[in-house]
Amino acid sequence: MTLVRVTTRYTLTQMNRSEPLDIKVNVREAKGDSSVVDLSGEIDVYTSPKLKDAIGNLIDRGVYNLVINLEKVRYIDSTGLGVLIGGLKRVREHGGSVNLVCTNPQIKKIFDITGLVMIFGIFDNEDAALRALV
Amino acid sequence: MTLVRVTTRYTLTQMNRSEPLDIKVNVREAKGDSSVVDLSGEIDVYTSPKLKDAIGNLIDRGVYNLVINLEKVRYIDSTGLGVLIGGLKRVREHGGSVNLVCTNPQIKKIFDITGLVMIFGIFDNEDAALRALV
Amino acid sequence: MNAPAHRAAEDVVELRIPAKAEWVSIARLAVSAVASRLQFSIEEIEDVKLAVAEALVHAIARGGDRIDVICESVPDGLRIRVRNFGLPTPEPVNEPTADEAAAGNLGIFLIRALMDSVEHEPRGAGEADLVMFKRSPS
Amino acid sequence: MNAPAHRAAEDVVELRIPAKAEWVSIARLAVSAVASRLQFSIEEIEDVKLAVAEALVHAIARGGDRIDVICESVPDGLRIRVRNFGLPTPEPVNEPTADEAAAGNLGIFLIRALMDSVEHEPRGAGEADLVMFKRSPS
Ligand SMILES: Nc1ncnc2c1ncn2[C@@H]1O[C@H](COP(=O)(O)OP(=O)(O)O)[C@@H](O)[C@H]1O
Ligand SMILES: Nc1ncnc2c1ncn2[C@@H]1O[C@H](COP(=O)(O)OP(=O)(O)O)[C@@H](O)[C@H]1O
Repeated sequence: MTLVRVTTRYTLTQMNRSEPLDIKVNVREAKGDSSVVDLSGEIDVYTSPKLKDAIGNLIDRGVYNLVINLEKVRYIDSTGLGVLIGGLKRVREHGGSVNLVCTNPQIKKIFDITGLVMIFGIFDNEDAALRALV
Repeated sequence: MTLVRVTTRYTLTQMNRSEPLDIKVNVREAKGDSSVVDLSGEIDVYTSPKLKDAIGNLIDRGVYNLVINLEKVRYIDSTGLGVLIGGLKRVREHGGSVNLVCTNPQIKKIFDITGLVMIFGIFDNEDAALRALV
Repeated sequence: MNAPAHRAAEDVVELRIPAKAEWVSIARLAVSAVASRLQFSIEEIEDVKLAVAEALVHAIARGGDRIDVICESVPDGLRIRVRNFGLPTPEPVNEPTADEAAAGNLGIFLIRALMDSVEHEPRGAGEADLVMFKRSPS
Repeated sequence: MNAPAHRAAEDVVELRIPAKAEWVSIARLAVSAVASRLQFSIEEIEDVKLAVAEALVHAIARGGDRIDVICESVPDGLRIRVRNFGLPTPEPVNEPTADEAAAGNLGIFLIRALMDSVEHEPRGAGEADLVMFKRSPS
Protein backbone atom coordinates (compact mmCIF):
# COMPACT_ATOMS: atom_id res chain seq x y z
CA MET A 1 0.00 0.00 0.00
CA THR A 2 1.82 3.01 -1.27
CA LEU A 3 -0.04 5.86 0.30
CA VAL A 4 1.40 8.75 -1.64
CA ARG A 5 2.51 8.50 -5.24
CA VAL A 6 5.33 10.74 -6.39
CA THR A 7 4.77 11.74 -9.97
CA THR A 8 7.79 13.95 -10.54
CA ARG A 9 10.49 12.12 -12.45
CA TYR A 10 14.04 12.39 -11.37
CA THR A 11 16.92 10.44 -12.82
CA LEU A 12 18.29 7.17 -11.54
CA THR A 13 21.66 8.84 -11.44
CA GLN A 14 20.38 11.35 -8.92
CA MET A 15 18.98 8.75 -6.61
CA ASN A 16 21.44 5.98 -6.94
CA ARG A 17 24.84 7.53 -6.63
CA SER A 18 26.33 6.17 -3.50
CA GLU A 19 28.62 9.00 -2.54
CA PRO A 20 29.12 10.70 -0.22
CA LEU A 21 28.00 7.98 2.15
CA ASP A 22 27.96 10.75 4.68
CA ILE A 23 26.27 14.02 5.48
CA LYS A 24 27.71 17.47 5.47
CA VAL A 25 26.31 19.86 8.06
CA ASN A 26 26.82 23.61 7.75
CA VAL A 27 25.31 26.12 10.16
CA ARG A 28 24.72 29.80 9.21
CA GLU A 29 23.26 32.60 11.28
CA ALA A 30 20.19 34.17 9.74
CA LYS A 31 18.13 37.27 10.46
CA GLY A 32 16.82 37.75 14.01
CA ASP A 33 18.00 35.02 16.33
CA SER A 34 17.49 32.20 13.86
CA SER A 35 19.96 29.87 12.18
CA VAL A 36 19.96 27.90 8.96
CA VAL A 37 21.34 24.36 8.98
CA ASP A 38 22.36 23.23 5.48
CA LEU A 39 22.52 19.49 5.05
CA SER A 40 23.76 17.47 2.13
CA GLY A 41 24.18 13.77 1.56
CA GLU A 42 22.39 10.93 3.30
CA ILE A 43 20.84 11.13 6.75
CA ASP A 44 20.75 7.59 7.98
CA VAL A 45 21.42 5.44 11.03
CA TYR A 46 25.15 5.93 10.52
CA THR A 47 25.25 9.67 9.85
CA SER A 48 22.36 11.04 11.91
CA PRO A 49 24.35 11.27 15.19
CA LYS A 50 26.37 14.00 13.49
CA LEU A 51 23.16 15.91 12.75
CA LYS A 52 21.92 15.32 16.29
CA ASP A 53 25.12 16.86 17.68
CA ALA A 54 24.90 19.88 15.38
CA ILE A 55 21.29 20.61 16.29
CA GLY A 56 21.95 19.91 19.98
CA ASN A 57 24.85 22.39 20.00
CA LEU A 58 22.71 25.10 18.44
CA ILE A 59 19.94 24.61 20.99
CA ASP A 60 22.46 24.55 23.86
CA ARG A 61 23.68 27.93 22.61
CA GLY A 62 20.15 29.30 22.83
CA VAL A 63 19.17 29.17 19.17
CA TYR A 64 15.53 28.09 19.13
CA ASN A 65 14.43 29.15 15.65
CA LEU A 66 15.83 26.89 13.01
CA VAL A 67 15.52 26.42 9.30
CA ILE A 68 16.88 23.05 8.25
CA ASN A 69 17.59 22.96 4.54
CA LEU A 70 17.16 19.47 3.10
CA GLU A 71 17.43 20.49 -0.57
CA LYS A 72 20.71 18.62 -1.01
CA VAL A 73 19.68 15.62 1.05
CA ARG A 74 19.16 12.57 -1.11
CA TYR A 75 18.00 10.16 1.56
CA ILE A 76 16.57 10.21 5.07
CA ASP A 77 15.55 7.28 7.25
CA SER A 78 13.61 7.01 10.51
CA THR A 79 16.67 7.79 12.63
CA GLY A 80 17.08 11.06 10.72
CA LEU A 81 13.41 11.82 11.17
CA GLY A 82 13.81 11.01 14.86
CA VAL A 83 16.61 13.58 15.17
CA LEU A 84 14.48 16.24 13.51
CA ILE A 85 11.53 15.42 15.78
CA GLY A 86 13.76 15.49 18.86
CA GLY A 87 15.12 18.90 17.83
CA LEU A 88 11.63 20.24 17.25
CA LYS A 89 10.50 19.08 20.69
CA ARG A 90 13.43 20.79 22.38
CA VAL A 91 13.05 24.16 20.63
CA ARG A 92 9.30 24.14 21.26
CA GLU A 93 9.99 23.99 25.00
CA HIS A 94 11.55 27.43 24.48
CA GLY A 95 8.81 28.75 22.22
CA GLY A 96 10.91 28.13 19.09
CA SER A 97 10.19 26.25 15.92
CA VAL A 98 11.79 24.28 13.09
CA ASN A 99 10.97 24.87 9.45
CA LEU A 100 12.27 22.59 6.74
CA VAL A 101 13.22 23.35 3.15
CA CYS A 102 12.52 20.30 1.04
CA THR A 103 12.15 19.95 -2.71
CA ASN A 104 13.12 16.30 -3.29
CA PRO A 105 9.87 14.47 -4.10
CA GLN A 106 10.93 11.21 -2.47
CA ILE A 107 11.81 12.94 0.78
CA LYS A 108 8.61 15.00 0.71
CA LYS A 109 6.74 11.75 0.28
CA ILE A 110 8.26 10.39 3.48
CA PHE A 111 7.12 13.45 5.42
CA ASP A 112 3.70 13.00 3.85
CA ILE A 113 3.16 9.32 4.60
CA THR A 114 4.48 9.62 8.15
CA GLY A 115 2.26 12.61 8.84
CA LEU A 116 5.29 14.69 9.83
CA VAL A 117 4.18 17.23 7.25
CA MET A 118 1.66 18.26 9.91
CA ILE A 119 4.17 19.01 12.64
CA PHE A 120 6.97 20.62 10.62
CA GLY A 121 6.61 23.66 8.42
CA ILE A 122 7.85 22.44 5.03
CA PHE A 123 8.80 24.97 2.35
CA ASP A 124 10.11 25.03 -1.20
CA ASN A 125 12.81 27.59 -0.55
CA GLU A 126 14.82 29.04 2.27
CA ASP A 127 13.32 32.53 2.12
CA ALA A 128 9.83 31.22 2.64
CA ALA A 129 11.01 28.99 5.47
CA LEU A 130 12.77 31.89 7.21
CA ARG A 131 9.85 34.26 6.75
CA ALA A 132 7.48 31.73 8.28
CA LEU A 133 9.65 31.30 11.39
CA VAL A 134 8.36 34.49 13.01
CA MET B 1 51.71 -3.63 -8.44
CA THR B 2 49.81 -0.72 -9.85
CA LEU B 3 51.66 -0.01 -13.07
CA VAL B 4 50.18 3.33 -13.97
CA ARG B 5 49.07 5.88 -11.44
CA VAL B 6 46.23 8.19 -12.35
CA THR B 7 46.74 11.57 -10.79
CA THR B 8 43.72 13.44 -12.09
CA ARG B 9 41.00 13.65 -9.47
CA TYR B 10 37.45 12.99 -10.39
CA THR B 11 34.59 12.82 -7.97
CA LEU B 12 33.25 9.69 -6.33
CA THR B 13 29.87 10.70 -7.65
CA GLN B 14 31.15 10.46 -11.19
CA MET B 15 32.60 7.03 -10.75
CA ASN B 16 30.18 5.41 -8.45
CA ARG B 17 26.75 6.15 -9.77
CA SER B 18 25.30 2.89 -10.82
CA GLU B 19 22.97 3.97 -13.60
CA PRO B 20 22.52 3.35 -16.40
CA LEU B 21 23.62 -0.21 -15.83
CA ASP B 22 23.68 -0.31 -19.58
CA ILE B 23 25.37 1.22 -22.59
CA LYS B 24 23.90 3.48 -25.19
CA VAL B 25 25.29 3.09 -28.68
CA ASN B 26 24.77 5.76 -31.32
CA VAL B 27 26.27 5.59 -34.81
CA ARG B 28 26.84 8.68 -36.97
CA GLU B 29 28.30 8.96 -40.46
CA ALA B 30 31.36 11.17 -40.66
CA LYS B 31 33.43 12.62 -43.50
CA GLY B 32 34.71 10.27 -46.16
CA ASP B 33 33.54 6.71 -45.62
CA SER B 34 34.08 6.77 -41.85
CA SER B 35 31.61 6.51 -39.00
CA VAL B 36 31.61 7.66 -35.39
CA VAL B 37 30.24 5.34 -32.71
CA ASP B 38 29.21 7.26 -29.58
CA LEU B 39 29.08 5.13 -26.46
CA SER B 40 27.85 6.02 -23.03
CA GLY B 41 27.42 4.04 -19.84
CA GLU B 42 29.23 0.87 -18.80
CA ILE B 43 30.78 -1.59 -21.23
CA ASP B 44 30.89 -4.84 -19.33
CA VAL B 45 30.23 -8.55 -19.68
CA TYR B 46 26.50 -7.86 -19.73
CA THR B 47 26.38 -4.92 -22.12
CA SER B 48 29.27 -5.59 -24.50
CA PRO B 49 27.28 -7.93 -26.81
CA LYS B 50 25.25 -4.84 -27.77
CA LEU B 51 28.45 -3.05 -28.75
CA LYS B 52 29.70 -6.11 -30.60
CA ASP B 53 26.50 -6.16 -32.66
CA ALA B 54 26.70 -2.46 -33.47
CA ILE B 55 30.32 -2.66 -34.63
CA GLY B 56 29.66 -5.91 -36.50
CA ASN B 57 26.75 -4.33 -38.38
CA LEU B 58 28.87 -1.37 -39.43
CA ILE B 59 31.64 -3.60 -40.73
CA ASP B 60 29.13 -5.83 -42.54
CA ARG B 61 27.89 -2.67 -44.29
CA GLY B 62 31.42 -1.93 -45.49
CA VAL B 63 32.41 0.76 -43.00
CA TYR B 64 36.05 0.09 -42.17
CA ASN B 65 37.13 3.41 -40.72
CA LEU B 66 35.75 3.95 -37.26
CA VAL B 67 36.05 6.45 -34.49
CA ILE B 68 34.71 5.05 -31.24
CA ASN B 69 34.00 7.80 -28.76
CA LEU B 70 34.44 6.63 -25.17
CA GLU B 71 34.16 10.06 -23.56
CA LYS B 72 30.88 9.16 -21.85
CA VAL B 73 31.92 5.65 -20.91
CA ARG B 74 32.45 5.30 -17.19
CA TYR B 75 33.62 1.72 -17.10
CA ILE B 76 35.05 -0.89 -19.44
CA ASP B 77 36.08 -4.46 -18.63
CA SER B 78 38.05 -7.11 -20.56
CA THR B 79 34.98 -8.21 -22.53
CA GLY B 80 34.54 -4.64 -23.75
CA LEU B 81 38.23 -4.47 -24.64
CA GLY B 82 37.82 -7.80 -26.44
CA VAL B 83 35.01 -6.37 -28.57
CA LEU B 84 37.15 -3.36 -29.52
CA ILE B 85 40.08 -5.62 -30.36
CA GLY B 86 37.86 -7.92 -32.42
CA GLY B 87 36.50 -4.92 -34.35
CA LEU B 88 39.97 -3.59 -35.00
CA LYS B 89 41.11 -6.97 -36.36
CA ARG B 90 38.17 -7.13 -38.75
CA VAL B 91 38.55 -3.62 -40.16
CA ARG B 92 42.30 -4.10 -40.56
CA GLU B 93 41.60 -7.03 -42.89
CA HIS B 94 40.04 -4.39 -45.14
CA GLY B 95 42.76 -1.81 -44.67
CA GLY B 96 40.66 0.14 -42.19
CA SER B 97 41.38 1.34 -38.70
CA VAL B 98 39.78 2.19 -35.35
CA ASN B 99 40.60 5.34 -33.43
CA LEU B 100 39.32 5.91 -29.93
CA VAL B 101 38.36 9.11 -28.16
CA CYS B 102 39.07 8.74 -24.47
CA THR B 103 39.43 11.35 -21.76
CA ASN B 104 38.47 9.42 -18.61
CA PRO B 105 41.73 8.85 -16.72
CA GLN B 106 40.67 5.49 -15.28
CA ILE B 107 39.81 4.15 -18.73
CA LYS B 108 42.99 5.56 -20.24
CA LYS B 109 44.87 3.78 -17.49
CA ILE B 110 43.36 0.45 -18.55
CA PHE B 111 44.49 0.98 -22.14
CA ASP B 112 47.92 1.89 -20.78
CA ILE B 113 48.47 -1.06 -18.48
CA THR B 114 47.16 -3.58 -21.00
CA GLY B 115 49.38 -2.14 -23.74
CA LEU B 116 46.33 -1.56 -25.95
CA VAL B 117 47.43 2.06 -26.21
CA MET B 118 49.95 0.74 -28.72
CA ILE B 119 47.44 -0.87 -31.06
CA PHE B 120 44.63 1.70 -30.96
CA GLY B 121 44.97 5.34 -31.83
CA ILE B 122 43.74 7.11 -28.70
CA PHE B 123 42.78 10.79 -28.87
CA ASP B 124 41.46 13.52 -26.59
CA ASN B 125 38.75 14.67 -28.95
CA GLU B 126 36.74 13.51 -31.90
CA ASP B 127 38.23 15.88 -34.46
CA ALA B 128 41.73 14.66 -33.81
CA ALA B 129 40.56 11.04 -33.95
CA LEU B 130 38.79 11.60 -37.29
CA ARG B 131 41.69 13.51 -38.81
CA ALA B 132 44.07 10.71 -37.88
CA LEU B 133 41.91 8.07 -39.59
CA VAL B 134 43.19 8.93 -43.05
CA MET C 1 22.39 -18.35 3.10
CA ASN C 2 21.77 -22.16 2.91
CA ALA C 3 18.84 -21.54 0.59
CA PRO C 4 16.63 -24.59 0.02
CA ALA C 5 17.85 -26.60 -2.95
CA HIS C 6 14.61 -26.14 -4.91
CA ARG C 7 15.11 -22.41 -5.12
CA ALA C 8 16.63 -21.46 -8.44
CA ALA C 9 19.97 -19.80 -7.83
CA GLU C 10 19.42 -17.40 -10.72
CA ASP C 11 16.71 -15.58 -8.85
CA VAL C 12 18.51 -14.91 -5.60
CA VAL C 13 20.99 -12.23 -4.60
CA GLU C 14 22.17 -12.35 -1.00
CA LEU C 15 24.14 -9.87 1.02
CA ARG C 16 25.57 -10.57 4.46
CA ILE C 17 26.72 -7.63 6.55
CA PRO C 18 27.77 -7.09 10.13
CA ALA C 19 24.87 -5.73 12.20
CA LYS C 20 26.39 -2.26 12.33
CA ALA C 21 25.17 1.13 11.21
CA GLU C 22 28.10 1.75 8.88
CA TRP C 23 27.18 -1.15 6.58
CA VAL C 24 23.55 -0.23 6.02
CA SER C 25 24.38 2.03 3.08
CA ILE C 26 25.93 -0.92 1.24
CA ALA C 27 22.74 -2.90 1.65
CA ARG C 28 20.77 0.08 0.33
CA LEU C 29 22.94 0.20 -2.75
CA ALA C 30 22.74 -3.52 -3.42
CA VAL C 31 18.98 -3.66 -2.93
CA SER C 32 18.49 -0.63 -5.19
CA ALA C 33 20.58 -2.29 -7.85
CA VAL C 34 18.57 -5.52 -7.64
CA ALA C 35 15.24 -3.65 -7.83
CA SER C 36 16.57 -1.61 -10.72
CA ARG C 37 17.59 -4.78 -12.58
CA LEU C 38 14.08 -6.09 -12.05
CA GLN C 39 12.62 -3.05 -13.84
CA PHE C 40 11.01 -1.41 -10.84
CA SER C 41 10.36 2.30 -11.31
CA ILE C 42 12.49 4.88 -9.62
CA GLU C 43 9.84 5.52 -7.02
CA GLU C 44 9.42 1.82 -6.31
CA ILE C 45 13.18 1.40 -6.02
CA GLU C 46 13.27 4.20 -3.46
CA ASP C 47 10.43 2.53 -1.55
CA VAL C 48 12.19 -0.83 -1.42
CA LYS C 49 15.49 0.79 -0.51
CA LEU C 50 14.04 2.67 2.43
CA ALA C 51 11.96 -0.27 3.64
CA VAL C 52 14.94 -2.63 3.65
CA ALA C 53 17.09 0.00 5.34
CA GLU C 54 14.44 0.41 8.05
CA ALA C 55 14.41 -3.35 8.59
CA LEU C 56 18.19 -3.21 9.05
CA VAL C 57 17.99 -0.25 11.41
CA HIS C 58 15.43 -2.19 13.45
CA ALA C 59 17.63 -5.30 13.40
CA ILE C 60 20.69 -3.35 14.51
CA ALA C 61 18.73 -1.79 17.37
CA ARG C 62 17.77 -5.29 18.58
CA GLY C 63 21.40 -6.37 18.78
CA GLY C 64 22.69 -9.43 16.99
CA ASP C 65 25.93 -9.82 15.13
CA ARG C 66 25.11 -10.12 11.47
CA ILE C 67 22.29 -9.68 9.04
CA ASP C 68 21.51 -11.40 5.74
CA VAL C 69 19.52 -9.58 3.11
CA ILE C 70 18.10 -12.14 0.70
CA CYS C 71 16.56 -10.72 -2.45
CA GLU C 72 14.44 -13.08 -4.48
CA SER C 73 12.82 -12.36 -7.78
CA VAL C 74 9.49 -14.22 -7.67
CA PRO C 75 6.93 -14.26 -10.50
CA ASP C 76 4.80 -11.47 -9.09
CA GLY C 77 7.48 -9.30 -7.56
CA LEU C 78 10.52 -8.96 -5.33
CA ARG C 79 10.70 -10.72 -1.98
CA ILE C 80 13.32 -9.55 0.47
CA ARG C 81 14.09 -11.45 3.62
CA VAL C 82 16.07 -9.66 6.31
CA ARG C 83 17.48 -12.33 8.60
CA ASN C 84 19.00 -11.52 11.96
CA PHE C 85 21.67 -13.72 13.47
CA GLY C 86 23.08 -13.77 16.97
CA LEU C 87 20.27 -11.87 18.66
CA PRO C 88 20.69 -11.80 22.43
CA THR C 89 18.47 -14.46 24.08
CA PRO C 90 16.46 -13.75 26.09
CA GLU C 91 16.09 -10.40 24.38
CA PRO C 92 17.06 -7.69 26.88
CA VAL C 93 14.31 -5.32 27.90
CA ASN C 94 16.10 -2.16 26.90
CA GLU C 95 14.49 1.15 27.69
CA PRO C 96 14.61 3.27 24.58
CA THR C 97 14.26 7.01 25.07
CA ALA C 98 10.95 8.48 23.93
CA ASP C 99 12.66 9.80 20.78
CA GLU C 100 14.23 6.42 20.00
CA ALA C 101 10.87 4.72 20.45
CA ALA C 102 9.22 7.28 18.15
CA ALA C 103 11.87 6.74 15.49
CA GLY C 104 11.56 2.95 15.82
CA ASN C 105 7.82 3.11 15.37
CA LEU C 106 8.23 5.37 12.36
CA GLY C 107 10.61 2.82 10.87
CA ILE C 108 8.16 -0.04 11.20
CA PHE C 109 5.35 2.17 9.94
CA LEU C 110 7.44 3.07 6.89
CA ILE C 111 8.17 -0.57 6.07
CA ARG C 112 4.45 -1.33 6.13
CA ALA C 113 3.58 1.77 4.11
CA LEU C 114 6.21 1.27 1.43
CA MET C 115 5.94 -2.48 0.83
CA ASP C 116 2.97 -4.52 -0.31
CA SER C 117 3.30 -7.01 2.52
CA VAL C 118 5.47 -7.53 5.60
CA GLU C 119 5.71 -10.60 7.79
CA HIS C 120 7.72 -11.30 10.88
CA GLU C 121 8.88 -14.94 11.06
CA PRO C 122 10.48 -15.93 14.37
CA ARG C 123 13.11 -18.66 13.95
CA GLY C 124 15.36 -20.59 16.30
CA ALA C 125 17.18 -19.01 19.23
CA GLY C 126 18.84 -15.75 18.33
CA GLU C 127 17.41 -15.62 14.83
CA ALA C 128 14.44 -13.84 13.26
CA ASP C 129 13.30 -13.00 9.75
CA LEU C 130 11.41 -10.05 8.43
CA VAL C 131 9.99 -10.90 5.01
CA MET C 132 8.91 -8.04 2.78
CA PHE C 133 7.29 -8.14 -0.61
CA LYS C 134 6.99 -5.54 -3.36
CA ARG C 135 4.71 -6.32 -6.29
CA SER C 136 6.24 -6.20 -9.77
CA PRO C 137 5.83 -3.07 -11.81
CA SER C 138 2.63 -3.54 -13.77
CA MET D 1 29.55 -18.08 3.59
CA ASN D 2 30.14 -20.41 6.62
CA ALA D 3 33.04 -18.21 7.66
CA PRO D 4 35.28 -19.78 10.31
CA ALA D 5 34.09 -18.88 13.80
CA HIS D 6 37.30 -17.06 14.71
CA ARG D 7 36.74 -14.47 12.00
CA ALA D 8 35.19 -11.34 13.45
CA ALA D 9 31.83 -10.78 11.80
CA GLU D 10 32.32 -7.01 11.82
CA ASP D 11 35.02 -7.22 9.22
CA VAL D 12 33.23 -9.27 6.58
CA VAL D 13 30.73 -8.29 3.91
CA GLU D 14 29.56 -11.10 1.66
CA LEU D 15 27.58 -11.01 -1.53
CA ARG D 16 26.16 -14.07 -3.25
CA ILE D 17 25.00 -13.73 -6.84
CA PRO D 18 23.96 -16.10 -9.59
CA ALA D 19 26.86 -16.76 -11.99
CA LYS D 20 25.32 -14.60 -14.69
CA ALA D 21 26.51 -11.52 -16.53
CA GLU D 22 23.58 -9.37 -15.47
CA TRP D 23 24.49 -9.53 -11.77
CA VAL D 24 28.12 -8.48 -12.11
CA SER D 25 27.26 -4.79 -11.89
CA ILE D 26 25.73 -5.34 -8.46
CA ALA D 27 28.94 -6.92 -7.24
CA ARG D 28 30.89 -3.95 -8.64
CA LEU D 29 28.70 -1.57 -6.71
CA ALA D 30 28.93 -3.50 -3.45
CA VAL D 31 32.69 -3.93 -3.68
CA SER D 32 33.16 -0.24 -4.50
CA ALA D 33 31.06 0.67 -1.50
CA VAL D 34 33.11 -1.57 0.79
CA ALA D 35 36.40 -0.18 -0.51
CA SER D 36 35.05 3.32 -0.15
CA ARG D 37 34.05 2.64 3.46
CA LEU D 38 37.58 1.43 4.11
CA GLN D 39 39.03 4.76 2.96
CA PHE D 40 40.62 3.59 -0.25
CA SER D 41 41.23 6.37 -2.76
CA ILE D 42 39.08 6.76 -5.83
CA GLU D 43 41.75 5.23 -8.01
CA GLU D 44 42.20 2.28 -5.66
CA ILE D 45 38.44 1.76 -5.52
CA GLU D 46 38.34 1.64 -9.31
CA ASP D 47 41.19 -0.86 -9.31
CA VAL D 48 39.46 -3.17 -6.84
CA LYS D 49 36.16 -2.83 -8.64
CA LEU D 50 37.60 -3.82 -12.00
CA ALA D 51 39.71 -6.64 -10.56
CA VAL D 52 36.74 -8.20 -8.79
CA ALA D 53 34.59 -7.79 -11.87
CA GLU D 54 37.24 -9.55 -13.95
CA ALA D 55 37.29 -12.41 -11.46
CA LEU D 56 33.51 -12.69 -11.84
CA VAL D 57 33.70 -12.55 -15.63
CA HIS D 58 36.28 -15.34 -15.49
CA ALA D 59 34.10 -17.35 -13.11
CA ILE D 60 31.03 -16.92 -15.29
CA ALA D 61 32.98 -18.06 -18.36
CA ARG D 62 33.97 -21.25 -16.51
CA GLY D 63 30.35 -22.15 -15.80
CA GLY D 64 29.07 -22.77 -12.32
CA ASP D 65 25.83 -21.65 -10.80
CA ARG D 66 26.62 -19.07 -8.18
CA ILE D 67 29.46 -16.92 -6.94
CA ASP D 68 30.23 -15.55 -3.48
CA VAL D 69 32.20 -12.36 -3.14
CA ILE D 70 33.63 -12.22 0.37
CA CYS D 71 35.16 -8.88 1.35
CA GLU D 72 37.27 -8.88 4.47
CA SER D 73 38.90 -5.92 6.06
CA VAL D 74 42.24 -7.17 7.38
CA PRO D 75 44.79 -5.05 9.26
CA ASP D 76 46.91 -4.25 6.22
CA GLY D 77 44.21 -4.03 3.57
CA LEU D 78 41.18 -5.51 1.88
CA ARG D 79 41.02 -9.19 1.03
CA ILE D 80 38.40 -10.31 -1.45
CA ARG D 81 37.65 -13.93 -2.07
CA VAL D 82 35.67 -14.82 -5.18
CA ARG D 83 34.27 -18.29 -4.65
CA ASN D 84 32.76 -20.32 -7.47
CA PHE D 85 30.12 -22.92 -6.78
CA GLY D 86 28.70 -25.61 -9.02
CA LEU D 87 31.49 -25.63 -11.56
CA PRO D 88 31.07 -28.44 -14.08
CA THR D 89 33.32 -31.40 -13.15
CA PRO D 90 35.34 -32.45 -15.02
CA GLU D 91 35.66 -28.97 -16.45
CA PRO D 92 34.66 -29.12 -20.13
CA VAL D 93 37.39 -28.30 -22.57
CA ASN D 94 35.56 -25.52 -24.31
CA GLU D 95 37.14 -23.96 -27.34
CA PRO D 96 37.04 -20.21 -26.91
CA THR D 97 37.40 -18.14 -30.04
CA ALA D 98 40.70 -16.32 -30.43
CA ASP D 99 38.99 -13.06 -29.37
CA GLU D 100 37.45 -14.67 -26.30
CA ALA D 101 40.80 -16.11 -25.31
CA ALA D 102 42.45 -12.70 -25.76
CA ALA D 103 39.79 -11.04 -23.61
CA GLY D 104 40.11 -13.76 -20.94
CA ASN D 105 43.87 -13.31 -20.79
CA LEU D 106 43.42 -9.55 -20.54
CA GLY D 107 41.05 -10.10 -17.62
CA ILE D 108 43.52 -12.21 -15.68
CA PHE D 109 46.31 -9.79 -16.54
CA LEU D 110 44.21 -6.90 -15.23
CA ILE D 111 43.51 -8.65 -11.93
CA ARG D 112 47.23 -9.18 -11.41
CA ALA D 113 48.09 -5.63 -12.44
CA LEU D 114 45.45 -3.93 -10.31
CA MET D 115 45.73 -5.91 -7.08
CA ASP D 116 48.71 -6.36 -4.79
CA SER D 117 48.40 -10.13 -4.75
CA VAL D 118 46.24 -12.81 -6.35
CA GLU D 119 46.04 -16.48 -5.45
CA HIS D 120 44.04 -19.28 -6.95
CA GLU D 121 42.90 -21.80 -4.31
CA PRO D 122 41.30 -24.96 -5.70
CA ARG D 123 38.68 -26.46 -3.38
CA GLY D 124 36.43 -29.49 -3.43
CA ALA D 125 34.63 -30.70 -6.53
CA GLY D 126 32.96 -27.90 -8.41
CA GLU D 127 34.40 -25.16 -6.23
CA ALA D 128 37.34 -22.79 -6.57
CA ASP D 129 38.47 -19.57 -4.90
CA LEU D 130 40.33 -16.64 -6.27
CA VAL D 131 41.75 -14.60 -3.41
CA MET D 132 42.79 -11.03 -4.13
CA PHE D 133 44.40 -8.52 -1.84
CA LYS D 134 44.69 -4.74 -2.02
CA ARG D 135 46.96 -3.02 0.48
CA SER D 136 45.41 -0.31 2.66
CA PRO D 137 45.81 3.27 1.62
CA SER D 138 49.02 4.50 3.24
N1 LIG E 1 6.08 -6.98 10.86
C1 LIG E 1 7.06 -6.42 11.58
N2 LIG E 1 7.74 -5.39 11.05
C2 LIG E 1 8.76 -4.84 11.71
N3 LIG E 1 9.16 -5.24 12.93
C3 LIG E 1 8.49 -6.24 13.49
C4 LIG E 1 7.42 -6.89 12.86
N4 LIG E 1 6.98 -7.86 13.65
C5 LIG E 1 7.72 -7.81 14.75
N5 LIG E 1 8.63 -6.84 14.67
C6 LIG E 1 9.62 -6.46 15.65
O1 LIG E 1 10.30 -7.56 16.15
C7 LIG E 1 10.29 -7.50 17.57
C8 LIG E 1 10.25 -8.88 18.17
O2 LIG E 1 9.08 -9.53 17.75
P1 LIG E 1 8.58 -10.89 18.43
O3 LIG E 1 7.22 -11.12 17.90
O4 LIG E 1 8.74 -10.79 19.91
O5 LIG E 1 9.48 -12.06 17.85
P2 LIG E 1 10.98 -12.54 18.21
O6 LIG E 1 11.38 -12.03 19.55
O7 LIG E 1 10.93 -14.03 18.12
O8 LIG E 1 11.86 -11.98 17.12
C9 LIG E 1 9.07 -6.69 17.92
O9 LIG E 1 9.26 -5.96 19.10
C10 LIG E 1 8.93 -5.76 16.78
O10 LIG E 1 9.61 -4.56 17.04
N1 LIG F 1 45.61 -16.36 -10.22
C1 LIG F 1 44.64 -16.55 -11.11
N2 LIG F 1 43.94 -15.49 -11.56
C2 LIG F 1 42.92 -15.66 -12.39
N3 LIG F 1 42.54 -16.83 -12.88
C3 LIG F 1 43.23 -17.92 -12.50
C4 LIG F 1 44.30 -17.84 -11.59
N4 LIG F 1 44.76 -19.08 -11.38
C5 LIG F 1 44.02 -19.89 -12.13
N5 LIG F 1 43.10 -19.21 -12.80
C6 LIG F 1 42.12 -19.70 -13.73
O1 LIG F 1 41.45 -20.82 -13.21
C7 LIG F 1 41.47 -21.87 -14.17
C8 LIG F 1 41.50 -23.19 -13.51
O2 LIG F 1 42.66 -23.28 -12.75
P1 LIG F 1 43.19 -24.69 -12.16
O3 LIG F 1 44.58 -24.44 -11.65
O4 LIG F 1 43.02 -25.75 -13.17
O5 LIG F 1 42.30 -25.00 -10.86
P2 LIG F 1 40.81 -25.59 -10.70
O6 LIG F 1 40.40 -26.29 -11.97
O7 LIG F 1 40.88 -26.50 -9.52
O8 LIG F 1 39.95 -24.39 -10.41
C9 LIG F 1 42.69 -21.59 -15.01
O9 LIG F 1 42.50 -22.04 -16.33
C10 LIG F 1 42.83 -20.12 -14.99
O10 LIG F 1 42.12 -19.57 -16.08
